[in-house]
Amino acid sequence: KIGFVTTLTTPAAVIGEDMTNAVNLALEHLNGKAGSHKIEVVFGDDGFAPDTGKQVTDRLLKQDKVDIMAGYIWSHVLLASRKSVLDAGKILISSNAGPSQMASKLCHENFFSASWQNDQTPMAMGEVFNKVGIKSLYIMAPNYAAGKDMVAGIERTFKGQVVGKDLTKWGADAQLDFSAELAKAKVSGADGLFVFYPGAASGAFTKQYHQAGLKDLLPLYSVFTIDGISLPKLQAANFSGIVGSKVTQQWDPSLDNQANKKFVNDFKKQFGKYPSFYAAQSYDTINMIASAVTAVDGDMSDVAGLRSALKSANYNSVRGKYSYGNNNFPIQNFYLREVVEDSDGNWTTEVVDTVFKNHQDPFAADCKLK
Amino acid sequence: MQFIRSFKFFILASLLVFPIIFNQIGMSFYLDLATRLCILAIAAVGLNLILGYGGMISFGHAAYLGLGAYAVGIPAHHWLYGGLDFLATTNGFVHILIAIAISGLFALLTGLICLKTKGVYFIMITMAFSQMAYYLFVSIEEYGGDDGLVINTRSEIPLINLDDPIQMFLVSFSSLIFFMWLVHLITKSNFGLILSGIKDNEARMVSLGYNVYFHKLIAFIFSGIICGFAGVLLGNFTTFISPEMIDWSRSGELMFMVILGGVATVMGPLFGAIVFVILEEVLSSITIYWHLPFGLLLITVVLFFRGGLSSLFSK
Amino acid sequence: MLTLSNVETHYGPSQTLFGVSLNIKPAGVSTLLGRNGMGKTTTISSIMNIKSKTSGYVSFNGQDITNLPSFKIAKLGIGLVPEGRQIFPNLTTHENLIATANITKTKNLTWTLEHVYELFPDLKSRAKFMGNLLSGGEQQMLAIGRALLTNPKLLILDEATEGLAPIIREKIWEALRNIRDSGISILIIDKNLKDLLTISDNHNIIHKGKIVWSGSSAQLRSSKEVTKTFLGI
Amino acid sequence: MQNILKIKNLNKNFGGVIATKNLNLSVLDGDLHAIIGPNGAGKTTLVSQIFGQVFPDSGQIFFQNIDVTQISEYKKSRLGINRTFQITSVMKSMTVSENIQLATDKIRENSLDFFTTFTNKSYVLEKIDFCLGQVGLIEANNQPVASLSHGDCRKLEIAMALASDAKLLLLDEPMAGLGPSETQEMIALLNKLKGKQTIILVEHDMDAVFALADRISVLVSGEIIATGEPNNIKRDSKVQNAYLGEA
Amino acid sequence: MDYTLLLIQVLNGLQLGVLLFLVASGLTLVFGILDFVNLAHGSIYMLGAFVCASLTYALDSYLLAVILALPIIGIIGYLFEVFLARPLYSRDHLDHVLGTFGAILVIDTIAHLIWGPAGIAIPLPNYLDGQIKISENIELPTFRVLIIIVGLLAAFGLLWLVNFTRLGMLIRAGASNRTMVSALGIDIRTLFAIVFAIGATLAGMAGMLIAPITEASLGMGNNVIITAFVVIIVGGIGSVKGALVAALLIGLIDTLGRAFLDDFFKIFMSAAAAENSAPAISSMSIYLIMALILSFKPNGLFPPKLR
Ligand SMILES: Nc1ncnc2c1ncn2[C@@H]1O[C@H](COP(=O)(O)OP(=O)(O)OP(=O)(O)O)[C@@H](O)[C@H]1O
Ligand SMILES: Nc1ncnc2c1ncn2[C@@H]1O[C@H](COP(=O)(O)OP(=O)(O)OP(=O)(O)O)[C@@H](O)[C@H]1O
Ligand SMILES: [Mg+2]
Ligand SMILES: [Mg+2]
Repeated sequence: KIGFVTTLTTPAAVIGEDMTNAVNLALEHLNGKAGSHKIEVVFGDDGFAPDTGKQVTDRLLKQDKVDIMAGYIWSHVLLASRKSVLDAGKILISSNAGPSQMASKLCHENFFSASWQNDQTPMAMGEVFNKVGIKSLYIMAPNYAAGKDMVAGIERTFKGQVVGKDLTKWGADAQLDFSAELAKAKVSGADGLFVFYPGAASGAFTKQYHQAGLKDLLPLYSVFTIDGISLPKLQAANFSGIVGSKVTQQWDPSLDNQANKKFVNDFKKQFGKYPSFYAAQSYDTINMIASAVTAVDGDMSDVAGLRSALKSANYNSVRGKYSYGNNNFPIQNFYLREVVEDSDGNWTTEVVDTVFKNHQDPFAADCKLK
Repeated sequence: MQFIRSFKFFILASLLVFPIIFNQIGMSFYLDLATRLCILAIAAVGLNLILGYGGMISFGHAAYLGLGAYAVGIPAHHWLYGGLDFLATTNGFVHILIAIAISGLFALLTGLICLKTKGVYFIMITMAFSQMAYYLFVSIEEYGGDDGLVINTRSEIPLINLDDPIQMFLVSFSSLIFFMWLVHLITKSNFGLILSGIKDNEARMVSLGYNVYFHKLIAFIFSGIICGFAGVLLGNFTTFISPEMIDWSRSGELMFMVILGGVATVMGPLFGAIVFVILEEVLSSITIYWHLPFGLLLITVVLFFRGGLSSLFSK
Repeated sequence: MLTLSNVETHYGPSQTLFGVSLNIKPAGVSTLLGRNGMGKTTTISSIMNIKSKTSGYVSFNGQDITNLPSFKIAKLGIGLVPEGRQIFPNLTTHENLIATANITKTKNLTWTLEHVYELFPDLKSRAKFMGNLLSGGEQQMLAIGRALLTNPKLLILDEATEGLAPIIREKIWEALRNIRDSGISILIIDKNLKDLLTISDNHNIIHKGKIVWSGSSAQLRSSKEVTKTFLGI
Repeated sequence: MQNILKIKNLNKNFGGVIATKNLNLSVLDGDLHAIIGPNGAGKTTLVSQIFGQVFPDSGQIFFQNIDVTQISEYKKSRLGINRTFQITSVMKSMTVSENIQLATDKIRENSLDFFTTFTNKSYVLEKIDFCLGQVGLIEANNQPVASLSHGDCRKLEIAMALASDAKLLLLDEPMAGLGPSETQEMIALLNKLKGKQTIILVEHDMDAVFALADRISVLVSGEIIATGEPNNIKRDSKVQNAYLGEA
Repeated sequence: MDYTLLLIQVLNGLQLGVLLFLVASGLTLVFGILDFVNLAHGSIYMLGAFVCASLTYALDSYLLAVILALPIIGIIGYLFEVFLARPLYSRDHLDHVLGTFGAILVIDTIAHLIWGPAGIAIPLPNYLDGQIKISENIELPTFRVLIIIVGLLAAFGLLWLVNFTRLGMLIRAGASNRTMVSALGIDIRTLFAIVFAIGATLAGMAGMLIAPITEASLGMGNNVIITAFVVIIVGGIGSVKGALVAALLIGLIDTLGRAFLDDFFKIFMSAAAAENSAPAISSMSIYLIMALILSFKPNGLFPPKLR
């Protein structure tokens, strides 16, 4: 029995919906079974707030008595819920959030990431800038922990100069009108614009970028902003300004492996759109758990067995083969993707380059686990 | 009359007994629920003192809950990770003292300004100050910023072990009873009478020779301290504190508990908290669209039960 | 003109009017007398349907107005000067007068803004002041002026001269006589019995929610017993 | 006898409306001093200035020889001044007796008593009985004020002023809204109080004024045009023109 | 400093202010004049955006969609008044707050059910989608300029309506004493319903105008409602003029703060400290402003002349 915490209400529920779809698809592909054992997933809604997230985690643990906790889009929700799960001696798997604390100081043998550590994706982007020859950069991100992580990640690898940086208001009354920042960016004379606007803000941002007519002046590079969730919407409104913009990620619908093809095709068939990376990671999460459950032959009290099975990452991940570092974060490839139009005329992304091969996050050394 | 009194007693008794029984038969989740309910009810009782009896509608009381919780979290954080040695402690009494001092001080300072205004202006300015506290904690990275702060050790109080859920619950429950009694006493006193006079006709109270501003300030501070204390319990209970808990929507929830239950009544805040917490729990586990029936319920209560739920029992 | 029969009114569970029946003749002044708290204002509120009645029947000019909303009753031609003035504090004196005025059809109206300002010159000099800044007496004048400008067929004055200086009071009586003579009927509540006896010839005494006596000025003057028991003088 | 209140050269202007103009007034201790004058003459404004709700533009007010011009109202009532309002101002949602309680000095002095229901219980209870008895509201004791008729509210207003034991009572049109018989009762009541407390009475009911007042001042357009014994005032032709009319 | 940038930012601030005004003016009408606290005002703003979005796709024209959506929102506002607001007028503010909070939950969930959690982006016709060259190096998106113009027109129309017409007088009179207005022969119920519908329409219009910029999304109403309340409080409740001034003020402060605060802080603190504190302070700025103004003017900048 798996508890899966995601966001099902508030505008961020779009992500939750995508993840839920992917989880259900994974279960369908597995026929609802891990080996011979039935898997059941109980979803919980974190309401985009850490304390609600913790509350729902407690409920899944204590009332629904789940064996494994998974999901978690948001760093702060994960950080808040971490203690409850680990104190209960249960396995915790993040399907998205990857805060630096959990990769270093707070790493734990029972915690696994099915996604990435926050810094990795922007680090890949920084590397892209160096390769493409971008000298000056303008950065925009929301003013919260993950936003700051992203900025820090870029600065870790980017060798040029950051000419301007805006941290915008986030939270319940997040800022969605970026006219002031875009005006500043426009006159800053930077070679490129790097942004991080996940969830509901992404649509608003990309649209205004499009409307401000910056496509040719200031090419857009983003992480976790333009994805399978926002693209159909952007296309419906025909914001062609973002076609050609660049994104980095550990996964892409165009990755050429058996598992991914099946996943992407079936997802498209069922839900009529490309899966997002959230969906891909959730899909992986379930498969990963299934592989571990099979390994211990359904004995969920065998936590050590589960642990070592998970650690081996011995399942068909849609991102291809990867391994786990000492802090239980993946060591994996990162790709540069570009927004393109596919053969049916739908907007999607396509891998144009591999930025990092088997990249490990920079915090692994701070983790006491071996 | 007799029936009503015994009904209230019945509510209190079942609030004490059922969670423990549930816990013993392995449904420990309900114990947590009850603890949480008691803690929120304490905050609602504190808010009711000024909102219900004093007519000061504060839309910023979640700030005190947050301050109280941070008064547990910050000393514990330093105790674990070093820095600011004079603060670093896990002693529960010190935590409570800090919480009382900080929330009292916050109430005093903001009250001095807020109480110059009235009515909706007051509502909004209290909200403004709590939002400032919110953004302040968001910007302090040492304490986790908006990721929040995980409280790794609970307050230590002699003879009591807050790590034990049952004891945690009993402490919360008895604090709730204590504060309900205290506020009841206050509202029946001279001061309480004066407070209701001020709520009704402030100008006339001034003409009668009362220093209205001062009395309001005292009540405001009292109420803040009660919520601050509830914050200490909340911090110990959730072992996690984030600026999110200070957000205006949380202040709103406290307000709704009080109004839903019935303002200016002893049991009102408790009724409100019970209905609010339990409904939220029950409805949200049934459907993610639980806001719909919940909203309809609120509207129904407002339209058809004047004076909140406790009006059902008052006649 | 205005007829009440067996009107009963409750405030919550407690009954205030116990079957009030009243008949107000056209083109004359009628009074409603009684001690404090006997139900005078409640009777007025019941006529205007500001306070809903439990039972009974009210008609105006032969039309049933028992359950009509207040604004329709007012439109039929009843002008009200309420107890406690109740002017609009956030409107200027001028706006108070014209906001609800019925002065659009220019022809043949008894009351115009000029008339009112003529009657109460003090109001004219305060025209641009907010209503709540006026003195108590000025507010009373404003309330009367406001009701007159609806050009009613029946004018109801509740505590018409409360707080007015003797000299103004004289003016009001004078004005009411003129109004009466112009064919408008008047129902008045006031404590100045002496003056009422001269201006009106149809008196009704209400006691504990019932009309206990009705009659002319002469009858009232001669029934010492009645005034003693029901009015205390 | 001594002056309890002395006003020197008081001026007040409301954006062009002169409400008080170079006003001088002395009130003797124990007197019932009536102030009469046309509507809008500035009587209420004068009362408000004495009580500290409105501050004068210039001039001084002395109460028992202390300059109280700038002292705010809640302190004034502690000094022993109290007033009633022409436009009724009471605690509507509370009961009649609670209103009186709030008006008693004992409650005010122990306002920070958090745990006991009225300190000096017997004193306060007596006070309630006495004050309500004086105005004839005893039966309404436990009724919420909102359910009182207009006239009864006016009586409560007076009862609250009585409860404060003020040395100087400012009564702004106490008879307004009272019926004829109640007016008689009020006159009787004030007659009883006369001598015990100094009273400034603002009133348009001339029967009452002439029956009660020791001295009368006539205020017209913010100025005092005459002060004197009732009989002299009655005969004063200026006063008759400005205020009394031919009556 | 770069003056063209400053000018652009001022225009941006103006545009934000105008939008805030449209939301706040409806709120101030309903609140200041009908004395009804409507937390759900923001939900109507959201409905405006969603209805307009759906219609834009159905009719394939943004302008037609707006023209059709405005009366729809007006009717929704009217129904809201009849079923929820009207029974609550005579109650105190707390009941309004609770009831309309319930309404928020209901409306938001219904919107979630109808439109799904994803926002809807609204495409603009080409003639609105471009840029206007104001001078050599100043360009502004056409649509934002349009917002400023429409907003200001609405503002002056409303000011005129409330302050200089008999209807306005009656509305204000009704606010202070409903019973009396109807006892003097005015159908106050219908009048109030109209005012409410006007307020709703204005909010809906703001939603329709913002949607092409951000997008129609769940929760957009709850973000705006608090700011709108701040605006009417700073301006003085019930004062349309106050709402206009305060909305522009807050729009400007918010925009300029975001744009220039970090540069400004760098004058007297280290770059790192400035980069850290500027976002925190600029998020707080509107609350700081409100607290500051209220501590000197407890009834806002333009307190309506009331008792
Ligand atoms: N706050 C104010 N602002 C402006 N004008 C005012 C204010 N208060 C009173 N006035 C004006 O000052 C004048 C004096 O008012 P005041 O209330 O003192 O009169 P009054 O003598 O008590 O009259 P009344 O017998 O009618 O009660 C009036 O014309 C009134 O309009
Ligand atoms: N809102 C109310 N709620 C409950 N009771 C009320 C209310 N208003 C009036 N009453 C009661 O109804 C009775 C009649 O009141 P009403 O106001 O009609 O008296 P009135 O004859 O006009 O007296 P007055 O001369 O004092 O104005 C009074 O006993 C009063 O207590
Ligand atoms: Mg009456
Ligand atoms: Mg006066």
